[in-house]
Amino acid sequence: MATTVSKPDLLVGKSIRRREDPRLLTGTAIYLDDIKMPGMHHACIVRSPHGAARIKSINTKPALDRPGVAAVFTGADIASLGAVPCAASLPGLRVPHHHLLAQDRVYYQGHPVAVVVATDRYLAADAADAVEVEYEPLPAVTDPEKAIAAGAPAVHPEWADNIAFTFHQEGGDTAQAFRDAEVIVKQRITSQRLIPVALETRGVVADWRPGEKSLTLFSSTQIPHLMRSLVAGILGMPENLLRVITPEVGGGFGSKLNVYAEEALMAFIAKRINKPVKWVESRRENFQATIHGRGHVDYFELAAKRDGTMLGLKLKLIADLGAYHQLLTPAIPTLSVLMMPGLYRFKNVTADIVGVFTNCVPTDAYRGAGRPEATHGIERMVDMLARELNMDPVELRLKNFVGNDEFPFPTATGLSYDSGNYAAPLKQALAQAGYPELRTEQAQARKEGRLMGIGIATYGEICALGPSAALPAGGWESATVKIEPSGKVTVMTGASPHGQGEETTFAQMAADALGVGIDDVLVVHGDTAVVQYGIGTFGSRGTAVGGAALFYALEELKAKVRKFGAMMLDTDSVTLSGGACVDEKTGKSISFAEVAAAAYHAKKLPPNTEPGLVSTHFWEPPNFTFPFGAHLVVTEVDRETGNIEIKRYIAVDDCGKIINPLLVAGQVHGGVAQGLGQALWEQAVYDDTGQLLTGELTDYAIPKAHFMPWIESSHTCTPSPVNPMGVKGVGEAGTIGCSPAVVNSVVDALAPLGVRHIDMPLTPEKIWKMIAQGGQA
Amino acid sequence: MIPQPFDYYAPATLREALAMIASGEHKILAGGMSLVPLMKLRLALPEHVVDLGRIPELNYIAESGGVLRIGAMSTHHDIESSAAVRAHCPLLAEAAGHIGDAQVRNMGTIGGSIAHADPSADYPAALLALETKIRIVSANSDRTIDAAEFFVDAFTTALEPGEIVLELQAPVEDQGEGYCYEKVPHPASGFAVVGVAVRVKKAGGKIAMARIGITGMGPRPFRDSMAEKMLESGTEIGQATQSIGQGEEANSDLYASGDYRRHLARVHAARALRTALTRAS
Amino acid sequence: MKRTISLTINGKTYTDEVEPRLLLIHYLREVAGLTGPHIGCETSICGACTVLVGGKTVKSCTMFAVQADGRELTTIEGVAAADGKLDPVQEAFWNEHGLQCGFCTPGMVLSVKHLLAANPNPTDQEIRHGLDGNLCRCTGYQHIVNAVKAAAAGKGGV
Amino acid sequence: MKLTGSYTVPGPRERAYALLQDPAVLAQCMPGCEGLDRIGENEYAMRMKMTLASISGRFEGKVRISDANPPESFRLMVEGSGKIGFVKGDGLLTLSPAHGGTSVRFEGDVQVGGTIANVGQRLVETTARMLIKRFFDKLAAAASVLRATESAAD
Repeated sequence: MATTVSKPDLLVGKSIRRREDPRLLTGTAIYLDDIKMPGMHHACIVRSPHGAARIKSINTKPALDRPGVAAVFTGADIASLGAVPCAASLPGLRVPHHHLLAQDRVYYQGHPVAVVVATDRYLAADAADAVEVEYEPLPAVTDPEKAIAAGAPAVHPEWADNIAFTFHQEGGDTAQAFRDAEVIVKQRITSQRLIPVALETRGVVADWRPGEKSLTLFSSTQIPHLMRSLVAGILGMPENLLRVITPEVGGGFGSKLNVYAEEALMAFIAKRINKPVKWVESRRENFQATIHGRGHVDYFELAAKRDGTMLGLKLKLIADLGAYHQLLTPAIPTLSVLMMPGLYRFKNVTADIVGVFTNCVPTDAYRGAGRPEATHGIERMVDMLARELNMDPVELRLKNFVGNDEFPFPTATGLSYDSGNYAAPLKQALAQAGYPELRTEQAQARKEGRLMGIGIATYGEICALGPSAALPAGGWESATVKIEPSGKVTVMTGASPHGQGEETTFAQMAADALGVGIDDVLVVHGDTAVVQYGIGTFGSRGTAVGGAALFYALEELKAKVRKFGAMMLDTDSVTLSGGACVDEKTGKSISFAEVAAAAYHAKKLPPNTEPGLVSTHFWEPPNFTFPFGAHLVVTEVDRETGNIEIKRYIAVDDCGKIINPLLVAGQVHGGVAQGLGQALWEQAVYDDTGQLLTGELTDYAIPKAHFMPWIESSHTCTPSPVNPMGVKGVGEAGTIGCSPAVVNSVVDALAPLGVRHIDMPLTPEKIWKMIAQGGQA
Repeated sequence: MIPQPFDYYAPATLREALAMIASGEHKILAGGMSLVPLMKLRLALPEHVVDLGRIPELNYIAESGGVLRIGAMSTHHDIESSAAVRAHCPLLAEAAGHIGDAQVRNMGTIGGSIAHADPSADYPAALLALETKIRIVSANSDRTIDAAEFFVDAFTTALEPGEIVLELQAPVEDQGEGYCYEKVPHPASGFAVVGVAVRVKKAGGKIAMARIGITGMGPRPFRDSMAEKMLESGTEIGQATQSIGQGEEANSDLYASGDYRRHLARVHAARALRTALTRAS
Repeated sequence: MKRTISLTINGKTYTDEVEPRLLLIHYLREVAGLTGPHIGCETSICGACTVLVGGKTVKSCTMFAVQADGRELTTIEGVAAADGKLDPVQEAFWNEHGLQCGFCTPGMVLSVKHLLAANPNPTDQEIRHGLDGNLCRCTGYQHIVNAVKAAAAGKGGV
Repeated sequence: MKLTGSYTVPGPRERAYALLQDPAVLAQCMPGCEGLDRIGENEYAMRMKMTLASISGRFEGKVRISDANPPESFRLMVEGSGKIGFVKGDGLLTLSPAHGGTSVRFEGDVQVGGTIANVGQRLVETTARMLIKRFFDKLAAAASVLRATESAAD
């Protein structure tokens, strides 16, 4: 027994390099497409080239006649299976039956029509090419505003108006606020359709074991446990015979927060052909058949007093849902409504959503999911109001922020903001930028005829999704902590991280709590047969909810370890440190391995204590968390070409307490890149017939290394009272703060020409035309 | 994204290659940076592919008698990094450095690129400004034509079936010439929305010679000889570039309209000329 | 008509009979059994499939395996030392958090090695342009730029 | 995608009009056309092999002539589909006398779908215009040949 144990430095709060990385850096990590099984077949999906069409006939014979082909399946084969699930529910929501394969019609380009299964992926591709499908093209509609105009083609013939749902929410007395207004600012603001572009496309391997009548499904997903429940439901099989394993996931950004037709299809096929089957999405399929994000047309109205006091906000939100509901499709725009007041003390808000069917692939959660749209809207509106009032946009924001003494702050949309100091990040960003000097520089630039802009956006987001009442399948998260008989620690988390780094942050937490080295902790996730249960990683919840579950599991386990330790050291209480239980009075200690051995051998147990050192905690969060921040962007617009140069990018984010600053910085940078992508380059374009014109990465531009400015990232820290670590979540912050800051900056640059608003993406030609036309769009 | 089956041939000599392709039924693989993606998309369905990548006699860069000779299978990287090209035709090295990305430049070849004649390729602007000649051979012919004759239309060149590009011959730029390649890349594909290559010579503080080649703007690359003449007769750059692309068809796509492309050609021609002048001695 | 090819990958010789249409990436992954080179697009944009052929980076999804006959290839599996010690570039990516989901990382690391071989002390802009052929959707590239600078400064290794 | 343009064809308007209604001439002038078979009044089945540099694809479809108003105008509808996608063009052709022959002006709408639309967006318009130009070049050549034959016969 050692007699002295020095207290190690705590790991939480330190920039620790990731424990995930060695396998990723050496190419030995196993992603979905790396999985191989004896006898494995490959599936290739035949998809509709049309946006809308009647299927007149399908001839699978030419495919079946080709070498290596095991089977071809069409809509008729799966008609009796369940539908692709939509978990969101809204009053009066119209839910089209979303078959795994098209029946008599196709509703969007990329709609799966048939699946070919062959012994090798080359042969499967050849055979898929040989399937003959005769279509009768039908009129399509791809623009949500055109879809709800009179005479538009009906996406689903049963609902001629193309309206999937309407949703009204009101807080306070908006009508009175608008009567009291001295200034009303109105603007139509769009948030264009985006393609998530996780660098790894989706994929599934299904392995049927006839002896057990069980199925193992490998899926590149963010939600293994939900996948298991939902796929079992589609197939009508017992959930305990379905195991979902999530291998390494190459990015998700919400696009893998879903259950798609292919998971159930591959499960069905594996069972039918009695062989393992793999399907890996091509990039074009990823563009055509994996969810898109955003797709908003928002009509905002902001009422204010001349002194800048904001009174009321109205929003009419036309949401482009696409042809079907995926898992959360109709719920995403409701998140925009919840966050529409931003950080401001609005008492009166009214929102009306019209969810619209179009002949496009469904929209659903994409990084930020509803909040970037809301923030973009309110932050553009506040800038427009500032201009209308001839007020500095900083001053206007500071005047209307919720005050530090007002938390928890009940919003007019029914939320309760947990904690905040909204002026702090803004002031920090201004100080860092040298705001007064920047304005002087801008005045000088304008004298010289240069178009320099300073854009500010402050944002709030709704994170740590989120109390179970708010989420269809529950909003809790779970964690199990085990001290193995050897004394090593295993953490099993229901969150399913895919690049966020919880294998490291959770190990930091466990190491600190148990007083062990980080290398003694292993974090396991993504296997429904191993991990107790879970919801998944999305909505900036991995650490804020999953971490809290771990926190409590650790507390419970610590209590048990202490009991064993105290019994073995024959003392009243012990502390955990240096991988041991320490009696602080005597300095005597006993190692975890010894404690664990005693706990598992169970020859002698402390009073009222079970054998073993395992603890599981399911944590139900009492509220969302509400991170916030301020982004400041300096731009210069090339008068001749319309090209935008970002001169400075300052991001000050408050995500509460930080567990690993290095990883938080990574989240901010990546988030900003996706926000900048929306602001400047990205846009999914369908033509009127339903053709996706941005069908590959050759036409859809995501940021490359040299597109990105240097991001000056820093933080303020306002702990959240919602969870015991005080964390708020940071996965989406960058995306949410970025686009309004950039657009505000470019509009500011063009303000001398009379420009008031520009819709994204701010392509050089769009800007050039505005300049050429003296500021008119 | 799987190509259709095809037969593959990798001749070791030019003579062997020319014999193989004489029938005109073969598709030539010369790096494959455009061809391979098209085959994967099944937009190109060749049954016979002849890979020129194993013919050493097509891969050289050498200067002799005031002419820089570049074998067709020289990669963009070879050209970008060649001391001879940098010394004798720096404009071409600069244009090569703008093509695609590092991996594409390591595989793609100048012969393959120009034979494909993508209207947004980078080389043609430089080749026109450099007044390059292109040597074309087949099993029973050998001819040398001006670059301006080579580029006929979008994806259309003066190559006849059975012919390949053998060599590019660029006159060595005079010491003291200024040059510049200005490019507006498409943010996704990296192709030139517009690319402008210029060469200038100064004499007595004035522009004595100007060459302007433009790619990306229209269906085929062109030289703007009117702007060149105006510059050579003393018209100031801003004015001389005002009419660039007039009368030429302009491409239009989701990213940039024809009008905008034409405007960009003018703006970037002026910028390229100014840079070239600062580089000229 | 199948052809026999023989090539060296990470110092090991492979001889196989392949269809001419077999893409190099599929040869590496399906025939040679490697998991490092990834497929992220089909159009030669993303660079996840980047490997070194004859010491130069190529996109292995835009090359046929038959084109690699007789060549020497390096994939990410061949970058670390035989004893498992990471290469300074890998080490720098680890230290600087130059990766998140890791899918682009094998290609990215090889492009960085190629970049630094040609230009041992690149500027930020040279690094960013040098990585034009490698897309990353997670990191916003900033930590990658830091990693390249650290590797260039010899700070990769521990 | 809207496309407009005008080309000059040698010879008088009536003859240009007649040429444009002649399936043999259309088949000869439409790039890649391997044959037109009459399937109805002013309606033909079409087989086509499009080759453009490395890109090639087979199309099957229809050509239909309607709204005939000789010798001034008519509508031409061409549609084809194949593995690589589908194309539908519908245009009004207006003929007017011009210096050196007949000016044929077209105003049309072209829809493209499938792979060529999804990945070829960058080049679709340029290519469509080039193909139309090739059509008129061949038509002009056909008209010249015809005129030469007629002159020889005179």
